[in-house]
Amino acid sequence: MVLFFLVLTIVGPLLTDFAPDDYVGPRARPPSSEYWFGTTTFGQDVFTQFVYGLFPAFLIGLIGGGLATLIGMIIGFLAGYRGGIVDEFLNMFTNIVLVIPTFALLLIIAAYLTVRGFFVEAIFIGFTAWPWAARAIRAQTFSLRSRDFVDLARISGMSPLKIIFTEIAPNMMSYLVMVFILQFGGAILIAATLDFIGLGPTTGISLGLMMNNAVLWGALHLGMWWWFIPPGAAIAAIVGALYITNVGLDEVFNPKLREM
Amino acid sequence: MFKKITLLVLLIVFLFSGMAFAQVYERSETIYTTGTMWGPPSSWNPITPWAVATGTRGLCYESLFLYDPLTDEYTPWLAESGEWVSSNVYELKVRKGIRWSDGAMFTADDVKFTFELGKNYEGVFYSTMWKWLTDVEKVNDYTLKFHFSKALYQEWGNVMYTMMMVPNHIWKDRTEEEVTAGANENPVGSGAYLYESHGADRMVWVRNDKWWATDLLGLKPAPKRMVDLINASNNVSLGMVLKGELDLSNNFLPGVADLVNWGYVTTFYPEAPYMLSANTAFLFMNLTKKPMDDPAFRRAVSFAINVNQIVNIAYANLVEATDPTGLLPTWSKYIDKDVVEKLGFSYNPEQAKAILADAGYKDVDGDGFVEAPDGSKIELSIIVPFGWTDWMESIKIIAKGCQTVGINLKAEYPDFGGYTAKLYGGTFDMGINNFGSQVSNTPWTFYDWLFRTPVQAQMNNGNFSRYDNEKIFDLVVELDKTPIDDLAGMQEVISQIQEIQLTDMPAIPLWYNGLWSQVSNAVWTNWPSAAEDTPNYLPCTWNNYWEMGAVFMLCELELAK
Amino acid sequence: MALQVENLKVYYQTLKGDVKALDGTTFTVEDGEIMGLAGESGCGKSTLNNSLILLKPPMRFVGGKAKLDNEELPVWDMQKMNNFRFKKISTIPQYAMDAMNPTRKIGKMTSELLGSRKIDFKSILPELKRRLDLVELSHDVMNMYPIELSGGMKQRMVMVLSTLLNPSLLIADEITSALDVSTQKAVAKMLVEFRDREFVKSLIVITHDISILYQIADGIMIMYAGKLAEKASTEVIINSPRHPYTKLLISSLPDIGIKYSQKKLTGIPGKPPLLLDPPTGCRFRERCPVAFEKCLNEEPPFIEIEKGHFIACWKEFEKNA
Amino acid sequence: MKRYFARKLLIYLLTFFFAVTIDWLIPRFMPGNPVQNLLARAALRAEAAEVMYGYFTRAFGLDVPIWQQYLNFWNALFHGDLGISVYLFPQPVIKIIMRAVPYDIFLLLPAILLSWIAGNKFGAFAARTKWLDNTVLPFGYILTATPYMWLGILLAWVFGLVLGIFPISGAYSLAMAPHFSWIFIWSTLRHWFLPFASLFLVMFGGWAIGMRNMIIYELEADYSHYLEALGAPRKLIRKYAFRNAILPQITGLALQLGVIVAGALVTEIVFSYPGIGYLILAAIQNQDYFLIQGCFLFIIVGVLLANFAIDIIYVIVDPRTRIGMAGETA
Repeated sequence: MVLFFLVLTIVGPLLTDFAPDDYVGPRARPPSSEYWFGTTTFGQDVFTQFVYGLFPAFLIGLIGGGLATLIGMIIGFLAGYRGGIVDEFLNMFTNIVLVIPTFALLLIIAAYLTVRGFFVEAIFIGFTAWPWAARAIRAQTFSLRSRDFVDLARISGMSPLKIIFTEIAPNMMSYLVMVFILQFGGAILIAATLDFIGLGPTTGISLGLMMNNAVLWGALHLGMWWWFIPPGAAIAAIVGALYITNVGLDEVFNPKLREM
Repeated sequence: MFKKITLLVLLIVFLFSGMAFAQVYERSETIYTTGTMWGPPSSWNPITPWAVATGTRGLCYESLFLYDPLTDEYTPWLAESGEWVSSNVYELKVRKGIRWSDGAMFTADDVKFTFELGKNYEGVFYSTMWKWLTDVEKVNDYTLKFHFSKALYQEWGNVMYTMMMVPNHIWKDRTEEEVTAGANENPVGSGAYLYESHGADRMVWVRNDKWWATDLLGLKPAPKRMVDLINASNNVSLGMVLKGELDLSNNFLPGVADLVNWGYVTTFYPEAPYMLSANTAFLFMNLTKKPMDDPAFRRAVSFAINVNQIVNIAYANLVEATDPTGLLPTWSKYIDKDVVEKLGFSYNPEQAKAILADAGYKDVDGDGFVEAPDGSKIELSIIVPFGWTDWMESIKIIAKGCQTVGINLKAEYPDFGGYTAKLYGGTFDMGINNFGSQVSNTPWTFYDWLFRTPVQAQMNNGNFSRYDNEKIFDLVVELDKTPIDDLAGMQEVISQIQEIQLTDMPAIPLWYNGLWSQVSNAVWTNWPSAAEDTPNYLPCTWNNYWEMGAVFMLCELELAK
Repeated sequence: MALQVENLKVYYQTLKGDVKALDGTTFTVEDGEIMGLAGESGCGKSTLNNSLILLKPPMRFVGGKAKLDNEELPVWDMQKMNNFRFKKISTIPQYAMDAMNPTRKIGKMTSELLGSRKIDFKSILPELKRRLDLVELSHDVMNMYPIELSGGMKQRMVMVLSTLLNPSLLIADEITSALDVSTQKAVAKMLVEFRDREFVKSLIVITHDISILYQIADGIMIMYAGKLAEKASTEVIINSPRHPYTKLLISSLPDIGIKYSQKKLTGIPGKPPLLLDPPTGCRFRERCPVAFEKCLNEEPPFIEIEKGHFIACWKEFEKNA
Repeated sequence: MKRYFARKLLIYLLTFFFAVTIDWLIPRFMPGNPVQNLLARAALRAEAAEVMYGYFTRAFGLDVPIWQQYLNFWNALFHGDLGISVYLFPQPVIKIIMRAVPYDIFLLLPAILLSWIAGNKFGAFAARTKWLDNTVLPFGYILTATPYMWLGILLAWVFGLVLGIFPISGAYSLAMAPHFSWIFIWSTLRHWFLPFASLFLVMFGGWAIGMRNMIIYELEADYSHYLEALGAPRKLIRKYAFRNAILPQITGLALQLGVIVAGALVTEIVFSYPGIGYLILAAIQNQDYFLIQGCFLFIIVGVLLANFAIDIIYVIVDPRTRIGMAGETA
């Protein structure tokens, strides 16, 4: 599923000979062989916008999700491995960020930039979405910390950092991957929401923006379903697919979940 | 959890069910309007005109005169008559027999008081009037004399119908705070409607059956109630229009042309442009920056813009391209055809290129975009507020147009705040704006906004181009000093202004924003329209439009059979 | 005869294939007998335990039978087994420490458990209290949460619980491994005590710590790679083992008599074979000092070479022959 | 136990402090100037605009040095004064918010609680019930993966426009003023339903899945095995598993609140439902410092309180924390 969309993202632009906001055809046309997803009230090709809009989704998922996971790892590892006062502090910090309704925060931050790009958006999301990862990874590290191979490393005078990255990290790769996937999906959702309420990027096209436009231009009332259905569906599909992939991995990694 | 709540509510309902239907509006007695309020009703204080709920000015509080732009006529309203008894003394007769909604009589004292609020409190928006108004003299209960240090006839004419009279006997005890920043709940006015209630998304007025105009002028608004809704979003109003739940919608609705054709709504004109024109959208260029400081460059831009495409695509023909002077149709008599003939412009890429070339702009580094004569690169951006979708579409087209003639112009959409900051602070390159070009009794308001002086760090409203030209400023003041009935005098000054304007082109008029007005005939009919057999007013609920005739519209509405 | 197991085969289903964790085991446990079961971890000890009491996926019943008091145990049928579990056959799991629901008061849990088995809690309460005294637990534990008990206490609690209905067979799986020496002793003693008081008719004590067995077990079974290697009375196993594996095990223990350390079965070079597809012939041969060609192709049967002494080793068979 | 709460409290206080500071800080760095925006809408004669600009800058206390604005802010805060709205001039922020809050409660409380309860029940039911697991699970994942607003739009489109069963904007009919009568309640409920439904559905999916996984973990926990070994019936074991699986779900609820608020926000926007979410967007678009601060502050406090409540509940239902030997505190 994800792959399908990924491919679509890459080859999509080739499938269409329009630019996302060109006025290519008649206005408000339902899907047809010529305009696969129909056209907007301005006569822009929805399919074109759609395929172009996919890219930012992945970009943000990658950067935002990646960043979140990274921060989460650093904090999680440190807290989990060092324990004690460091843990106390980091944990408290995490909880604070966790409790603050980051989205509301995101709104304000987003509003702060007058001209926004996808990259910036991704960064913001990354910086607000990490606590989940941090908590999860911390817990994992905790359980690993006391394993004998870690003790062994410690005794053999390995530096904490080295231990973390040579002993602990590899032993929870599977877990990290899953965390990343979750963050990836999460980032896409947040981005879509931001875009939708008009606090997303002020340039370029994204799935969220498409929905935003669709609603702004009364696609609902004019019954132009082809304008607002594809973007949302795509997001749901992508993120849903990611989650399910995750379950897959999960079942592989801890047999307990596996159905016999 | 939720069940409990309902049960509780239901219980209370039972207790109160006595007053059940009292609060339900009879559709046939109610007019639903929208398009004015951008937020929940929050103020009924006519002294803070920008914040007031729809109808506060015009339906609740009233002005001395009404002015109808379509006929260019003043109608005595709270005033009975007014005339310049000398070059700088204006005598005003107050109409007898007018009562405030609390029963008190309306007299010269109220007028004097209202004017002097501006004298006493800086925070009153018309306080600056006292720079040229020296004294308001009460001759008797129904006569006043206004003495001027400098008689600005045009501006005075404007004041006559934009300034709302407030009751002296209620306001005189109020603090400056209350006057300049009070919400003035439960307003006591003289107008056709009384405050009934308001909610997060609406303002509800109920007809004042003791309205003075009913006895004195035989006017009676048809709808018993007026429910004005906030602009939740175009999309919501659109939905309501389609369902016939909205009688008059004064916001920009996408695809109105279709709605008209499908017979959901009617507009002032049955076909394009459908709407009357309300104001002029200008392309302001920041003259403090290169290369916008070069008249030739600006002129080139004016030829590079395909306004018709904007009209067709961004607006689906809901608007009209402007006259090169930018003057609204209602002011067409002030347009100097010869000047336009000589200096006018129209979409013509070739000519734009030519002008650029002649002025020494050529593409040196071969990136397809021209460099300035001094060889420096040109990279410009044009801004409109994010979310102002029609404008966003427009500047995309403008940017394209400029690029095709070799000007590297990008469209950008900052938030409203960023937009105003850039525009007012003079950090923008190009931008669209129309805040001050509203239809009024005189082109003076238009030019005063366009060529606002002096140019300073913050241009809070007007002359965003920062166009610094004493000559034109003087002409604007001269225009202001010309009596409103001296048409020739006005034309004379105005054509001089136009000559300079079109030569220097500090801002480029693009299109007339429509007086967005979609009406449904489902419940109410006899709406104003271009048709012969219908009334001919501005069908609009916006602030200041009631005084421009919209109040008559309410009186002439008829129930659909 | 309490328990008879005949050629019991139980495999683990994995993505790679069947793991032959219990590959044809045959033995008996007499009434009143405490049978020890020893072997390296992963040799199938716990599998044996599970297959007798809780055989469920990924475990798969392949063949053989098990009789308890001459009544066949339907080990392959989760439901039918319920009639036996707790009442006739019971267990003290490896994880006795967290065997109790952390969010239920012990007493409540017990009563709910009994209730679910259609047994009247009230009537059994006095007996329960008596047994608590026996294991030196105050009666208050009944309205405490497991988390409030120490490891040892929990262990004892579970012992009481598991044996509450006087099962014919109790399987104690690695119950001592998590405890310190002194507690180990105590627990071990209690097991014996339970047997003596006939709370349980007979016991199988699974451990990798032979020293414990020496204290309490009547007989010992040595298991290797899913098969029994040797079975005899404790004396014999300790003093005159015959299977080379057993020998190595025992020799890796300190001399009897001195204080037993928790010496684990580690002294032997090499690793047991993977049970995914075990080698033909004797499964011990790679590590066996005395292995010879016969061990390579033919699997040694588990034969009684003396009264009550079973082994599976060609070498020894030859000696006898 | 004491320590547990002391720690919680500390966290909450810190959070509050940080949040408030950020809250105060960020609008100050926003582009544009609220007074300017206020007047931009006024379309005043330019000359007047000049004067008014100075006047209102003073009136909103934006002329004093930044640090002083900060102190004033805290000071005012403790007097329950959140300043005056620019966008809804001249209404006090607190008043505006108070008008919006009931709608949020009315919308969120049922949505959260019902979806949580239903989701958990269902998830527990689906767990280890093969056919359900295979059909419902993917569906649930799709649901959680659905952007709130999209579901909202869909519902609005299908039920509001295509079927025309439910109104899709506002909180109650435009044909009536708030009052107690059957028709009014009815209209309120009908306006309430779609926003509620879209929130409910998305959350439901999440809870169901969470519960399903939790249960499966619990069913594999040692105590479950022990009970099985003692022949306890499936019913009892599941009962225990459910009870234990609920606990993490409760914490989950606390952690989710932030996200839920976000969801409510966009949902309110889709249905132009006059709650805080709707307000905060308007406030941002109108650069209304004071209103933004107010709304944000309110959300913070709301979420904090909710968290605290949940903590208390948690302690009540989970003996482990109650006995104060809680390893980690959520």
